[in-house]
Amino acid sequence: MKKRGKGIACMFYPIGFTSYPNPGSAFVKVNQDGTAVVFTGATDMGQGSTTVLAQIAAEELGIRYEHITMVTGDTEKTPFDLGSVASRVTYIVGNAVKRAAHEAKRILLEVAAEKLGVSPDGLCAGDGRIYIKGLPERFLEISEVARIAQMGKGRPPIGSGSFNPITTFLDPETGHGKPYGAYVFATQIAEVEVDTETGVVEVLRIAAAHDCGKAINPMLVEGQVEGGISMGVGYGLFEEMVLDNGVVKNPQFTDYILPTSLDMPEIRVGIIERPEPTGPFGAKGIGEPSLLPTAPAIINAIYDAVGVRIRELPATPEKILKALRETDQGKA
Amino acid sequence: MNGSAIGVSRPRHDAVLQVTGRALYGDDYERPGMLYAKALRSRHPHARILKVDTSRALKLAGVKAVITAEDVPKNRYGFTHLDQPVLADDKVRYMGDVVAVVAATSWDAATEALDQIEVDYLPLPAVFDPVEAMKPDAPKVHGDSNIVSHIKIRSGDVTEGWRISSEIVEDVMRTQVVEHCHIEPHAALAELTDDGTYVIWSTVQRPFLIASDLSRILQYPMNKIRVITPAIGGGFGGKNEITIEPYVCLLAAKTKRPVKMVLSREEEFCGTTVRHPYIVKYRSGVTKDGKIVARQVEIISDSGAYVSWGESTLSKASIHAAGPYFIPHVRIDGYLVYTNNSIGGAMRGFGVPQVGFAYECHMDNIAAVIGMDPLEFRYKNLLTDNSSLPTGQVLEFVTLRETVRKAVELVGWKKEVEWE
Amino acid sequence: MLPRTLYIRPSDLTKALEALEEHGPGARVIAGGTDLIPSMRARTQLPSCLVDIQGLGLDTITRTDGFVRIGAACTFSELARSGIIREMFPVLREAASAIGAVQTRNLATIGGNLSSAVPSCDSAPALYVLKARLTLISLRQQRAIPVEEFFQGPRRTVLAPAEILAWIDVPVPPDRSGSAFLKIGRRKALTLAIVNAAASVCLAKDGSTVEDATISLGAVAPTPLRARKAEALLKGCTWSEELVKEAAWVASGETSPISDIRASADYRRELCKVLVRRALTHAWKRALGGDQR
Amino acid sequence: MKRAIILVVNGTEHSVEVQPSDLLVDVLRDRLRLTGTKKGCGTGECGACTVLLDGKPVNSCLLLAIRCEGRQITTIEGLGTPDSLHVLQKAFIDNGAVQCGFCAPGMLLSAKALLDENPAPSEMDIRQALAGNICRCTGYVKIVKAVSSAARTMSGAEGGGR
Repeated sequence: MKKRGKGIACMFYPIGFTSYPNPGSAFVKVNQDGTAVVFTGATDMGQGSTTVLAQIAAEELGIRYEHITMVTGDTEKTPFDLGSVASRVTYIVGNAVKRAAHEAKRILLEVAAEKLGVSPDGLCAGDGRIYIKGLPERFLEISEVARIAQMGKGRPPIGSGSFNPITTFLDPETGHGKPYGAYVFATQIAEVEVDTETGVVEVLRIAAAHDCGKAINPMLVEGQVEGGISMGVGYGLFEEMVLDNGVVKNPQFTDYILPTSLDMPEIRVGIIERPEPTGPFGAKGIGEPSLLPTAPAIINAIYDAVGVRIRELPATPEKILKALRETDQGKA
Repeated sequence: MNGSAIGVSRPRHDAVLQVTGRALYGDDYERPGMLYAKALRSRHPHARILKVDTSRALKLAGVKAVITAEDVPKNRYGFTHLDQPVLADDKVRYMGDVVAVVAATSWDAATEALDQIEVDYLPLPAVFDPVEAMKPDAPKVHGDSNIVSHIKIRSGDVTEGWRISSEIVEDVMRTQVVEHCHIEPHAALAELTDDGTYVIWSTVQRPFLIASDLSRILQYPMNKIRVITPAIGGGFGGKNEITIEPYVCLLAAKTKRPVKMVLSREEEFCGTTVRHPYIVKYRSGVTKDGKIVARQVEIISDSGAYVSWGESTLSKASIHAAGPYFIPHVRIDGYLVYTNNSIGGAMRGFGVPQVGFAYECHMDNIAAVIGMDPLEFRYKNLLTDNSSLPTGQVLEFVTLRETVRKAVELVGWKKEVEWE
Repeated sequence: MLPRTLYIRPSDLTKALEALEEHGPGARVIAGGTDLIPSMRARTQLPSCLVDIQGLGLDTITRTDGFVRIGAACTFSELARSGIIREMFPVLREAASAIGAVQTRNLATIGGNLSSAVPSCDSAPALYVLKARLTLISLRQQRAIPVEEFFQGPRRTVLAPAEILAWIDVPVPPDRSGSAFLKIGRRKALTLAIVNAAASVCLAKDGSTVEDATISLGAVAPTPLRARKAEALLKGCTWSEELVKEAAWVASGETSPISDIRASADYRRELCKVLVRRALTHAWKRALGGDQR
Repeated sequence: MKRAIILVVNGTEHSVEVQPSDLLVDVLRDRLRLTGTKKGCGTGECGACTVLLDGKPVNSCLLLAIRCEGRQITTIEGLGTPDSLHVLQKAFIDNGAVQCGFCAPGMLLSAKALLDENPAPSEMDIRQALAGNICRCTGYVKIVKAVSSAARTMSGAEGGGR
């Protein structure tokens, strides 16, 4: 017989390293044609951070996204970054890029202010232009301003920026302190179907509601959530590296089971946006948190479906069937 | 504003290169005259190394160099504890420990040479169960105790918490060893340029950490170490620390030729870090109306043979072990324990998936005991704006309730929920 | 980085047999290679010479009087796609589709799957219940044996050195019969069976008496097996859910599974009961359906 | 014992000397420098090395190069170029189907073979066709969506696909 159930799991997760300073930094230069190059040590291993950082730079500079070039992942060519870890790049390096871009923009605004006869604070940058706040028809092209700044005024529009969230170490006896700068939150609900004769679980659907402050790039945020869920499905149901007296018994994908396209449920992602005041344009992070609630939501859904509680991951069909039999015997 | 770059679903900046097969990953790089490196790993989970003889291997056609611990200027690394050798010297402490690395003119020659390296071991008693390892008479992996660290978090007074509870619920949960399984294996290529700079192409998440670790291991200035990250085929924490980079650098220096090393899938499983397996004990007290008033947690984390990221992982796990709930009385104890198992490292979630699984299943168990709907039970106890955590940190903005409502909106719940 | 070996691509079957003979016991036949190549990579097989049997005409599916002849070098994709197989032996199509993933099925051959003789081999249970016969050919002789006489143990068959499994003859099932294959692995694709099972049912003219039934199970013994006691229990009886359940219990008792990294022996025995019952029921429904075998 | 063979890759004939034990994936990557074909496991269980052999997806880590003589091999480099993307490649980009990108070449070739055989696949058809390609990053959601969208584009605009 197949039985269905639903399970819920909530989580909170911090952005950035625990307690240790974990700065990110960036350089920005605006070329005299109005294009720009961003230099940062942050590395993209697939999560999409370089794209997000380019969007942040584009927004801050008011330059089109297509006109931003990213130089990343070269310790000789870029300023320091702690690394693509701890879900920190959007929040920390994003802030560093924003600050560096802001510094470069300040030079552009000052040069434009002189031409437009207003104070730099009365100017905005956007759409490749610098214009008077509230009077977008009075503008200068950034390319022109950049050329004047560099070749006319002798002030190349460059900037540098760094960011480090304010954290403290924990008291060794009480564990008290402020180890993180920002937190994200999430809830996932899983719906499963359990075959009571074989213990085989099919995850039918997962709803994932994640707060990330502000989704700089919603498609990439969804991608992180969907990918995290697949890792969570693996963690909950399939994956286990078996060690026997220190020897790995399954050092191949033959017996280390990852989810395939057929093992993944329908996923519905909901993004919650409540801007984080200390984040770049309100953004926080999403990388790690996405996988967190999946396994417990599935395990709780199994419990809801068939009344058995799996206390050791992964919840293999064999463990579920064994628990079912024990429950049956308990009832008899 | 029109044309804003924020909130826009831009495709990845390098997607065109990726989908056309033009993106270059670690193993896609090559340099003229490049050699290929393979590692010889331990045959025992715990043994003293008596002798390493590489002379026969060096005589093989195509073999250009073999390095052992003697070749490493500073043979220890680690983030919080400098306990891990680049190449095993006094002992091997798990099956993944590397004893020697060969550079040869082909993968085949390097692989064949491994069989010709003779290592004399004196097998030592080993320990694989972290609970056993905590006992005073257990075989010691390092020094005189296997307990590396004890993380404590105290908030309120749990004794008072138990007193005011109407129900106390206990659970023990275990999590398994998990591998990152980034589909791209570790790959690194090093070249020592004419001006004395090491250029290293390596698929790592933290190029600057690799550079600073290399600087210390090689005793070489950082301005002469350049780490470049090519396209990276996934990381998830598995490419977080130094692994094969010292080998290719040392071999490049020894042979004066570029050296490349790529791990096999088997080595990814046997010789790189994993997600720590945890044993987690929960004890929670609740009042009749479903408020959690006390929670005690004990975590035992199997660090494996070295600390690597074990202490910081456990710290993060402990900080979050009470879950996203407001609980006045909390006591958390985390223990990190050496064993002769694979090394626990950084992996997506960094300790929190383990406790997250445990606390969320524990929450359902409590709900069952007090006869409350699991969603309503959570909703009642969730952190809200300006809640404080067991660390004393106050969270100004908390969107947990919004996420619960959103999830229910997306797939519904078992019953109609009335939101407070 | 495979161990070095010789490679021979003969132009016909006789030349292939000659090559095997000439190169002695170190020579191995290669068809799809999906099992052999990883074994060579792991150094568990070190053939001195590979004799390629692709392109020798052993990859066809032909219908003859009373049976269908399947070339041993026929891939699982070809089997799954074949109209003849789909129409006549859905059980074999189910088994073929359950193997690996698309990439594996495009290379792996039915002859290779059988010759590798791993206990979890997916094609064997289907061929058992179809009562297939295998033709083995060497330079000296050609012999045909029932499929269940082929296996001797894990990775061991009756194939003599320099003998090739050439083709498989599958008799056309009688009227009022049906068969089905089921597999439980650890995920839905790209997985080895924890247990696989096939069953066939042939009903008497009355439509309710079991005239004949065959049950086969894989991954629960050193070789794929026939659950003969369970079959005997069914024969001549009137179909009922109770009867099938009992047969499934009996079948499970006929197995001798081991505990390994994929599952425990106990779990495998439990799965046998479920899979046999389900496979029999499915086969019975097909038998009732008349032309849908 | 090396042997000279002709490999037809992406429509071009390449003459290479191979050992019988040389795997197609290594010949493609190391000899022909077609590094778009990736190596993830070496045992045919991740699909990163998928190429098309006479139009059918196979794991090139399980295939001896010497056995591919006279057959049509298609690698990711033959699907489309940055200047002239295949509809599937465009769909992968637009739908965010690529994260780390390591599985993408194999995934795209499996998808191409599917659409060549079945121009209007259901979601289940797509998931079946891609089950031999493991992706650790995306959860497959956007990959399935991209293939589905490419199928619609190709059937909508006849000749839009290549």
